[in-house]
Parts: sequence; structure tokens; C-alpha cells
Amino acid sequence: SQTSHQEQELESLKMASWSQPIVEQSNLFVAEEKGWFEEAGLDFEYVPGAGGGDAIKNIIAGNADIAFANVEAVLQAMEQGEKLKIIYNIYPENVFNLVSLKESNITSVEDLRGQDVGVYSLSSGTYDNLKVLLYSAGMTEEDINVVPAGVLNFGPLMNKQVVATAATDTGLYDALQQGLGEVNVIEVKDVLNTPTDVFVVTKEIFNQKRDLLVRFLQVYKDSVKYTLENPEEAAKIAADYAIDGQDEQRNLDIIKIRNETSINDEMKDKGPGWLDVEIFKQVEETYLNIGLLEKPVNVAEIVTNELVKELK
Amino acid sequence: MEVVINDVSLCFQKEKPILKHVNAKIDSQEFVSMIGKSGSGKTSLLKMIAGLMRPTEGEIEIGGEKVDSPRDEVTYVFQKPVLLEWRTLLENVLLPYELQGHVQEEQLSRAKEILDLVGLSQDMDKYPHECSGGMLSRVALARALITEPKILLMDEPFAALDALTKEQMQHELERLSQQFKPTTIFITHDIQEAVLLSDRVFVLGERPARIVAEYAIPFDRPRHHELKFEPQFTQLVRELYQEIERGSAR
Amino acid sequence: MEVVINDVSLCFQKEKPILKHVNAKIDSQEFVSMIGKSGSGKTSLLKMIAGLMRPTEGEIEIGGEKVDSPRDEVTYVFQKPVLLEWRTLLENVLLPYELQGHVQEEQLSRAKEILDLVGLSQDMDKYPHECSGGMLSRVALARALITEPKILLMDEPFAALDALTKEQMQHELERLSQQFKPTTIFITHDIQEAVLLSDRVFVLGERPARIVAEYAIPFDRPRHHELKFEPQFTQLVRELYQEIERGSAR
Amino acid sequence: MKKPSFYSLLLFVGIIGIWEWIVYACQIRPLILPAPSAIFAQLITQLLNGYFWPHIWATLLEIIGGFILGSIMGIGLGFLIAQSDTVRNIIQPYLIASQAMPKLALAPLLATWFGFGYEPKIIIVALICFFPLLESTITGLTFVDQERLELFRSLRASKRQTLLKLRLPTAVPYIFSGLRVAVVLSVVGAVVSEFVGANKGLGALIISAQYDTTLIFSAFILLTLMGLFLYEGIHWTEKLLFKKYHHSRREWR
Amino acid sequence: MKKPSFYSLLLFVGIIGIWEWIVYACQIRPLILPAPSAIFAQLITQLLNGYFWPHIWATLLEIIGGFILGSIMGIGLGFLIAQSDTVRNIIQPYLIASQAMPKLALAPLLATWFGFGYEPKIIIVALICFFPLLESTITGLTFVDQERLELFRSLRASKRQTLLKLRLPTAVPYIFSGLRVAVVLSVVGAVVSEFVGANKGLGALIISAQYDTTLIFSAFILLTLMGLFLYEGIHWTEKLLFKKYHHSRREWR
Ligand SMILES: Nc1ncnc2c1ncn2[C@@H]1O[C@H](COP(=O)(O)OP(=O)(O)OP(=O)(O)O)[C@@H](O)[C@H]1O
Ligand SMILES: Nc1ncnc2c1ncn2[C@@H]1O[C@H](COP(=O)(O)OP(=O)(O)OP(=O)(O)O)[C@@H](O)[C@H]1O
Ligand SMILES: Cc1ncc(C[n+]2csc(CCO)c2C)c(N)n1
Ligand SMILES: [Mg+2]
Ligand SMILES: [Mg+2]
Repeated sequence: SQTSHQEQELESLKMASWSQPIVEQSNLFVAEEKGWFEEAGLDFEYVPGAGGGDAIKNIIAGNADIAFANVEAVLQAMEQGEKLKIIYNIYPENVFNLVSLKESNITSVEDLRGQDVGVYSLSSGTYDNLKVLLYSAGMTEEDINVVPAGVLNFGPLMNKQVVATAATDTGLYDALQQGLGEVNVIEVKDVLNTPTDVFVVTKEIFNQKRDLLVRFLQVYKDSVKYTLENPEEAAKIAADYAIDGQDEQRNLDIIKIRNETSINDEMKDKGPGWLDVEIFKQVEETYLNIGLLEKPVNVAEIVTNELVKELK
Repeated sequence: MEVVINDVSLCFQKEKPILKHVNAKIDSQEFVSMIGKSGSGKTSLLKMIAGLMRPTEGEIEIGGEKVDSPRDEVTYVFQKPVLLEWRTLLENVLLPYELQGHVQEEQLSRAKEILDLVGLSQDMDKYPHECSGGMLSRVALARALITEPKILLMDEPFAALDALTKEQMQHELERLSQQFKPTTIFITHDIQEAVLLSDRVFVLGERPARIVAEYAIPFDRPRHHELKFEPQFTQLVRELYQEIERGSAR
Repeated sequence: MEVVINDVSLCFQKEKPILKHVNAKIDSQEFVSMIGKSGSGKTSLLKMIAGLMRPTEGEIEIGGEKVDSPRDEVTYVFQKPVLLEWRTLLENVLLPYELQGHVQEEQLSRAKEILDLVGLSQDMDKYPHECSGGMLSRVALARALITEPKILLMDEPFAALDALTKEQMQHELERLSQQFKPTTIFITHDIQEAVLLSDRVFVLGERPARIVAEYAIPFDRPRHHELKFEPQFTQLVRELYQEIERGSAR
Repeated sequence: MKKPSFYSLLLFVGIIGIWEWIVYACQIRPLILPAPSAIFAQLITQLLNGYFWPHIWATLLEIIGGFILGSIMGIGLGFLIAQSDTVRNIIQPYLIASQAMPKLALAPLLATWFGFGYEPKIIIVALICFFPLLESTITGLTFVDQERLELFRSLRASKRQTLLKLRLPTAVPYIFSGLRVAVVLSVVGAVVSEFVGANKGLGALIISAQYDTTLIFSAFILLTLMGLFLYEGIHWTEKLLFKKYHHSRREWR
Repeated sequence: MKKPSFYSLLLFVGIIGIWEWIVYACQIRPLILPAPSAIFAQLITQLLNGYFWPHIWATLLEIIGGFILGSIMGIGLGFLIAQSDTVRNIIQPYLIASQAMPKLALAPLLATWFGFGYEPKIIIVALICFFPLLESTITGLTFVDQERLELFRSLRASKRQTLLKLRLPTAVPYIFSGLRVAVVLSVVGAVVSEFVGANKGLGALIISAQYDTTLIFSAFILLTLMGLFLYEGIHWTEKLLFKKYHHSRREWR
């Protein structure tokens, strides 16, 4: 069947991402480099964005077919009445964390009370996940001072302008490479293991282009597998594709971090991409309690493993 | 074409009129000079005739039609030579042709001819900032003469010229006047010049100004410069001089 | 203070000198007029004396010192009146005082006085764009006279004035000259004027220009305007006229 | 601003009408393009309930602070450069380079250096105002009639006097033109620097308004109004206080 | 650009030296402020190994595309407005409003409307160039000597002729001043619109440079150089082709 696809016209598939093409998504570049998309009859295009919101907006506006976005962005879009489907679990692990310098002796969320805490921006996952942490300690954002610190959100931490900063695992890795020093890390996944990113489509696309989506997800899944086994090769490929890929050693380290977050125990038997409806329900409930969501969105109804099940 | 000034008044600020109830009629092909003290309103009157300004009261008619904007038949020579500094002298002179349409070989040679006439044949590729004051006013003059207008309004065109050049220019103007017979209104502060060139001389009195006297000049044309030294001429000049003096004393 | 012009030449473009080997000496308190055809280089020579331009060759000395930038004792009246359009006439006249330091009551009344002298007492609050050409040159004149300089350089200051105003101005200049005795170099194209006002008259010949003739004017001072009608005067004027004519024929 | 003519108003009503109609007819989602009526409704409610005001004040503070700082620097340095040949010769090469720098690209770094209060935003705004003002000040101060310069030289005016009494008045219209450009750029600078990291201000609202396109439009309208008032303020200041520097030149409007 | 003087170079070397020294002496982390030597080293390596080039081309394409588009629009509309009283009266109120709009604030929306390719960036750049060019075109076209206007009126020049033969030549220096401002703003516009979402371009590099401050500086230097070349290009075009429109005015530099 692969040859028959090649003879046909390639079908366009645009993937809207929360970011520019970065090393973290190296498996996609592996698939591009090896021509797997063409083999699956796909003309793949990477649509960049600045945040999960952009990715979702791009599928709603018709600029893309499928979105690579964080769960918070999906839930908030649903709250706006958009009809979406979550079809694949990209990173089942929560990558968000709270980092502080060892010397400031922050060991629990409680220690943040009254302090300045940096986040990436007010519309990023760092902010939402910081709220989750605070909630778990019975606090709210009123108890601390949230500071949006921008792209270089570890800068203020190093300058001691904030005592802690909410970040991601890869962000922490980079900051450590830049000489952040010894740190304390509080992981959000210990509190609420929200899947970080998922593939989302609009209901329309889900109904109309099911086959296309399955073909894409298949390539994605294969590429994840390949990258898990061949991180060095992926690191080389990323150097040509990723906008931040000029340092191959870094590429390798980042890929290894993402490889770990791409698969969890449950997926080991259900296969990559499997969506655990229970955890989504738990996330929705928590968000409703925190006030990140104002009304229920019934996330369980839009999470579907239908496509994942079709994958080989 | 005749020019009729019909009870014209002009105020810039209220209650301080510059011109008041000016009346005059300039016949077709007549050469009229206007003299009067500095600041009396000569330029203002000429600008109104040219359609560059509107009278506050009264009206001006050219060939029976009321003037309210510049007309094709009229050419105006400004008191201060207005040239475009990004054009050479030749290009400045060609401006009227350019605005009328295309510039052909014929117009080009005509412009060069007229620049020669005003003594600038060697300087025609200079830019205005490379020229002397007198040269600039000759360029402005050349630009006016090139159009061969029916009505020629000139505001002290020779003021910046030396005696000799001025005489040459007067002579050329006289010659061209005889040839094309434009109706000419000529402002000058040189009384001799006024008498030498004009059919009639108007004297403008002061604040608010009106035409306080009008002299017909009886000499035959073509007139020669030697005329200046004849007693009848000097007598007329002296009379006009006294007229202005009286006008300003009133 | 005396002015010495020492073998001065001037070129704007190579190989086409404007002035060549000009030599002259103007004594302290002398009044010298310079006449010559339009474009001959009068303004250029005066600007060099003022230190606004450098000669290509030769040098100019004032009071024994070489001139290479404008000097305190020198006041210059430009051929085209240069005024600041954001200042009223009075403020324009006060400019030299302002640049020297503070303007006191005394300077103010002096400025008003001098504006009265040039017949602009009623217009002193006008802005330049509200004035006639002759008014502007009178303002420039007033601004020059107010400084009471040791050396007065004037480039056709009366060219834009009517006969009557011109006579008044000539009279005032003569009076002020007698009073403060500045060394004066006066460019004019009015030969009568040159003869009436000067101790000596220089005639500048054409391309490349030099001083082709020099006339001492023998009349006693103070001179009156009636002098113009005396035969000795008219004879001198005629001679000078012919001199220029000859100069341009050469 | 002249009173808008009847046709202007017609044009306005027409555009708004068509917009509203398209949104309804094509069933465009508010996320893509909200209806004018929706924007207007939100604008009014949020202004009345006080939601917008802290953001407006924050942005205004940054704009005005940065504008004043940048103008003083730009005009001041323009003077210094027009005045002193030594200074000019030394800093000229850097000047052009500093003009060519895309200052907004520095926004991410400035946050690291100056913290996350108003300072980095004010600095960005000031840097952005700086360039057009420097350019127009120098142009204005140096584009002086040769003849007038000669007059001042002949009057032996000092450099300083020539600057203050000749170059400055000549430069007034140019400087005001620079101020008009700069004040508009200030608004842009404030917004973009808020994009990069701020918890207050209309720019922060826009960038964190995930799916609320209506809010983006509302904030945008507020920003436009702010720009408009500042622009007109400068225009009127010039008209009232500096009219005479326009004499003999034809003004537009 | 004049050849930089000895002192200019000295200043440059001095600043770089002090910077380098501070970084070493105070042990400042590269994240906060990288050493000039490190920046320079990175710049050279990445230029040689070709990493920067696709980004440079992408940004250059946006800048030039947007600049040309915006200049044509700005100058064109300037002409239209200076020419036709009707057009002027109708669109004047919107004109000022459109000038006051912080166009960069629209970047997030434009990305949604026009996608993620070069189009939204070119549009942003064009919008940004548009304003200073419109302003300077109108200023130049309308700041004409009264006397010259009277001359043209007396010669019965048509509106079009007055525009082309009087207003346009008068406006040339103003338009070029506007072009110089606009080209610098183009760089800013391209960078900021790349911030919002781009695969390629120096702005995208800056925003995705995670913690690589050295990279941010390198990209910034490249952008500055780009701006510098474009600026000087326009300056020289004017000097070579339009010198005569500066006659009788004193030029700087
Ligand atoms: N900047 C310049 N560049 C080139 N040539 C110039 C420049 N300035 C003046 N000239 C030339 O020098 C000559 C003398 O000019 P100048 O102004 O000295 O004449 P002038 O005797 O004062 O004439 P006028 O009586 O008309 O005022 C003219 O031929 C003029 O073209
Ligand atoms: N735009 C204006 N606003 C106000 N007053 C003006 C304006 N233009 C001219 N005037 C006044 O009108 C009067 C006449 O000016 P006009 O230029 O007509 O005089 P003129 O007779 O040509 O003088 P000159 O011989 O000096 O050229 C002057 O007193 C002048 O101050
Ligand atoms: C895997 C993954 N990482 C980050 C984000 C989005 N995001 C959240 S915080 C932040 C800044 C880096 O700390 C960014 C870009 C995402 N959606 N998925
Ligand atoms: Mg007049
Ligand atoms: Mg001269």
C-alpha cells in the first residue's frame, strides 16, 4: 500500500505547533528527513506559533489541520465553545516544575509565601502549572507575587530578582548548562501528572479527514519509536531542521529528556499515544477548583482513543 | 486686452485698509507704469490683477471678464526672482513651455535666444545658487518674455540691474513690446524708467493708497535713451517726483 | 580702519576666474562705491572683504590684519534682505544687540528710533511675510545701521526702494556717515547714487573682473540732492557710464 | 483634527456596517473576527466595571515616561551633534549604527537586566523614540539656508547663538514632525515590550488574551485612541505655541 | 559613512575592552551578559558553517518586501492626499487614527488571519514603513514656499504639474529622510513579527534562543548590520542621484 500512496498526489497536512521547530520535536524531523511523510502520502508542513493558544487558533482558523498543544490551551479553547477532539497523547508526563537556587532553601511550595516567583508569561503553561502547585499546598496566587519574566526566565532567578521560577524540564536543562548552579526542583507531576502536550483537531477535521490523521499519527508514532532507539542520529538530523539545533551535544541531551516524557508505564502496554481519560477528568476537576476553568467542559467526551487504536 | 480696475479695496487686517477705492482702466496694448512709495500697495494691486489675490471689495476685469484666478493670457514677473534651485537657468526659463506641454527643439532654441538677449548665454547651465542677484532677476525676466503673453505684469523687474544692463533690458522690453504689443503694467521706483517706457504713469498715494495722479507721456515711439537728457523729459520726471512727494505728505 | 585688497583672485570653477588680480586700498573713514555690470563679481569681492569667503589667491587686510573670518568691526548688508521669518521687524532689528549680549531698554528705544528713520515705525510688529520688498530691505538696512560699525559693507541696499524713500535713505546714510565715520564700501548700480555718496568710485570690469577705473569725487560734504542737477555732477555721471560701457566692450 | 466631514462619517459607518454584516452572514467565529457590536459592548462594559483602567494607566505611564526620556535624549544628542564637530566626528559612526539597531529585538534581554517593573519598558520606549527625534533634530538643525548662516557669521554669532537663534527656530517644524512620529512609536514600543513580559498593560492583555480576540480588539482600540490623543496633543501644542515658525510655508490641514 | 576617525575607533575598542573586562572580572554568567569575544567567536563560526544564512535571507526578504510595499503605499497615498482635496477631506480622520495605531500589536491577529508564512510579516513591515513615509511625503509636498506656489499658479500649472514639478522636488529630501526612518523600522517590524511565530528568521532565532544569550547578541549584531547597510544604501542613493534637491541648503555629513 505504501507504493500506491507514492503514486497518488501527496495530501497536505499542516501541523500547528506551540513553538517554532525546536529540538524537542526531533522525531518529526527524523520523519521528514527519512521521507516517511511522503511514503504515507503526506505533504507535511510545520506551522509555528508562540504558545499552545496559537496552535489551537491556527486549526480553528483553518491554517492547519492538527495542533500540537498543551492541555491547558485545549481546555481553555473548549471553554470558549470550540468543538475539538484530543486524539493522541504526545507527552504523557507533566514536564513542568518549579526551580529555586539551593541557597534560598525552598523545599516546599509553602516556602514561596510572600515571595516573587517567575513564570514564562501569563499565557503559558508555566503559569497554569504554578497555580496547580500552589493549590496543592492550599495556597493561591494571592499568596505569592507572580512575575512574567519572558524568554530568559532563568535570568531573574540567577540575578536573584525572584526566589523561584516555574519552568519545564528542558528549560531547566538549558539553564543548568548556562551555569545556573545547584538548584532545588519541585516537580508538578508529583502533584498532578497532566499530560503536557496532545494532538488536537477540530471536530470537523476529525470527521472529514480521519484517514489522513491516522496516517500522520502512524508516522509520528513510528518516528518516536525510532528516535527512542537512535537518539544520536536524531540529534544530527535536528541540527539541520531545528531552529535551536546548532549544538549537537545539547540536541542529544534534549532528545533524551523528551524520549523519557514521550512514553510512560501505561503506554508500554497500550502503545504510544494512549490517552488516559481518568487523568483528564482529574485535570479538569483540579482546574475547576483552581479557577483555571470557570465552567465544566466535559473533557472526557472529547478525549478519544479511536485513532490511537487504529495505529500499528 | 484691456484691464479694468473697478473700485478695488484691500484689507489684510480689519480697519487698516491697504488700498481704498482704486479705479483705473488700462487699454489694450497700452504700457502703463505704476510708481509709489515703498509699502504703498503696488505689488498687492498687481497680484490682484494677476488673480493671485482677491480684492476685499470691488473687482478687476480683464477683457470684460471678472478675474478670480490666474489667467492664461497673463504673465507675471515677481518682485523677488522666484526660481527653482534644482533647475539650471535654462531649465528655469523652459518652465512655462514645459507646463504648456512638450518642449521641442524650437522652444529650446527660443529659450537660448532669450537667455542670450538678457546676457546669460554663457551661464545657462548654472544653478541659481551659483548666480548673482542681477543674474537671477534676468532669468526671471527671460522666463516671462518667453511666453509672449497678451498681458504682461512686471513688478520692479530691473531693480537689481546695473545701469548698463538695465538700459539694454529696457531697450529689449521696448522692442518686444512693439513687436507683440502686450498690455503691460509695470511697477518701478525709477521715475525716469517709468517715463521712458510708458504710455501712461499712475502714481499711487499712501495709506490707504489710491491712484493720486495719472500722467500721459507724449513722446513718440520708438524712444531712444538720449530722450532722457531732453528738457521736456527731465521736466516730466521732476513733476512726477514732486507728485509722489506731495502724495506722501498728504 | 583701512581696508587693503591685495592682488586678490577668485575662481569658483577651475580655469574660469571671476576676479583676477584685484588691488585696492580704502582709507579709514573713506566712503567708496563700487559699480560694475551684473554678474561681474561685486558681491563676491564684498563677501571676501567681510570674511565670508576666501580669495583663491591674494589676501585682504583690515587694519593691517589678514581677514579670514568675519570680524567684529564689520557690518554687512546683504544684496537680498536676509531676515528671520519667525521674528517681527523689531525683533529682526534687535538681532545684533541680542547676539552681543542683553537687550536693555536703551537698545530697544534705539531700535525703534532707527526703524522710524527708515519709515517703518508703524510696521515694527509685522512679520516679514507681511511686508513688501522695499520694507524688507529697509529692515535689513536698519539692522545694519544699529550696530554703528567701524566698517560698513553694503550690497545694493537701496535697490528695492522707490525714488523718494531712496533719497531719504541716502540722506540718512550720509548723515550717519558724517556722525560715526565708518569706512564704507557701497555697491550700487545707480551711478548717480554712487557719485552723490562717495569719496571715490571704483568701476569693476568684466570677466575676469578687475578695477578698471577709479574716480575721485570732488564735491564738498554735506552734499545736497540738488547737486544732482548741477552740470559738473551730470558730467561725472556720464563719464562713469561711458567707462562701464567701455569696460564691457573690452 | 478638523471636524470629520459627512462623507468621512459615511465611510466609517459603511465600513463598520459591512464588517458586522460579513461576520453575521459568513458566521465568522469571534475567535477569528469578532463583530464590531461585540467589541463595542465589551469595551464599554469593561471600561465601566474598571477592568481596563489599571492596564491603561500602566501602558500610559510607560509611554509617557519613555517618550519624555527618549525625546530629551534624542533632541539633546541632536543638539550636541549639530553643535560640536568633535562630538560629531567621534560618535557619528555609532550613531548610524545605533539608529539601525532594531531596539525592540532587545526586549527579551532588557527584562533580564532591568527586572520586570516599568523600567525595561520605559527604556525600550525611550530607545524607540530616540531615533526619529535624533534624525529630525539633526536634519532640522542642519538644513538651514546658506544665506542666513552667512548673516549669522557676519554678525559674529557664536556657535551657541547660531544654534539657539537660527538653527533651533528652523528646526522647530522638523522636531515636531519627529515628535509626532515618536509618540506613535512609543505606543508600539510599550505594547511590544509588554508582549515579552508584563503582568499589566494593554500589551500584556493582548498577548495573554489566548482566545479572546474581542479583548485584543478592545485593547487595540484603546491603544489607538491613546496614540490619537497623544498625536493630536503634540499637533495642537505646535499649532498654538510655535505657529510663527511655519510662516511663509504652507501648512497642511 | 565617513571613514571613522581614530578617536571613534578608540572609543569602540575602549567600550569592547571594558565590557570584556567586566564580564571576566565580575564573573558575569553568559546568560546575563556574554563576553564580546564569545559573541564574536560564535558569530564567525555560525556564519562560516552556514547556520545563520537561511535566517538572514528570510528576514531580509521580509524587510525588503515589506519596505517596498509600505513605501509604495506611503508615498503613493501621500501623493494622493496632497493632490486631491476630496480624498484628503474624506480620509483625513482615518489617516491620523491609522497612524496612531500600534500596528505591531496586530502581529498576533495577523498571524491567525494570514497564516505563518512570509505574508503576515511582510504586511506588518509594510504597515510600519507606511506611517513615517506618509508623514514625510505629506510634509514635504505641502511645505512649499508660498512664492513658488504663486509662481506656479501664475503660470497656470495644473494640480498635477505643480505636484510633479514643484512639490515633488521640494519633497525629495523629506521623502528620503522618511525612507531612512522607515528602513530602520522595517528591521524592527520584521523581527517583532517573527517573535510572534516563525520558522525562520533572525527574530525567530532570538525568541527561540532559550538561554543562549550569546546567540541573541549575534542575531542582534546581524540585524544591526543589515539595518546599517540598508540605511547607508538609501543615504548614498540620495547623495548620488538627488543631490541637486539639496542645493542652497547646508547638508550634514
Ligand atoms: N557659488 C557659486 N558657484 C559658482 N559660481 C558663482 C557662485 N557665486 C557666484 N558665482 C558667479 O560669480 C560671478 C559673480 O557673482 P557676484 O554675485 O559677485 O556678481 P555681482 O557683481 O554681485 O552681480 P549683481 O550685480 O548681479 O549682484 C557670477 O558670474 C556668478 O555666476
Ligand atoms: N500678507 C500680508 N499680511 C499683512 N499685510 C501685508 C501682507 N502683504 C502685504 N502687506 C502690507 O501691505 C502693504 C503693501 O504691500 P505691497 O507689497 O503691495 O507694497 P509695494 O507697494 O509693492 O511696496 P514695495 O515698493 O516696497 O515693493 C504693506 O504695508 C505690507 O505691510
Ligand atoms: C513540552 C512543552 N514545553 C513547553 C510548552 C509551552 N511552554 C510552557 S512554558 C514555556 C517556556 C519554557 O519554560 C513554554 C514554551 C509546551 N506546550 N510543551
Ligand atoms: Mg512691491
Ligand atoms: Mg551682487
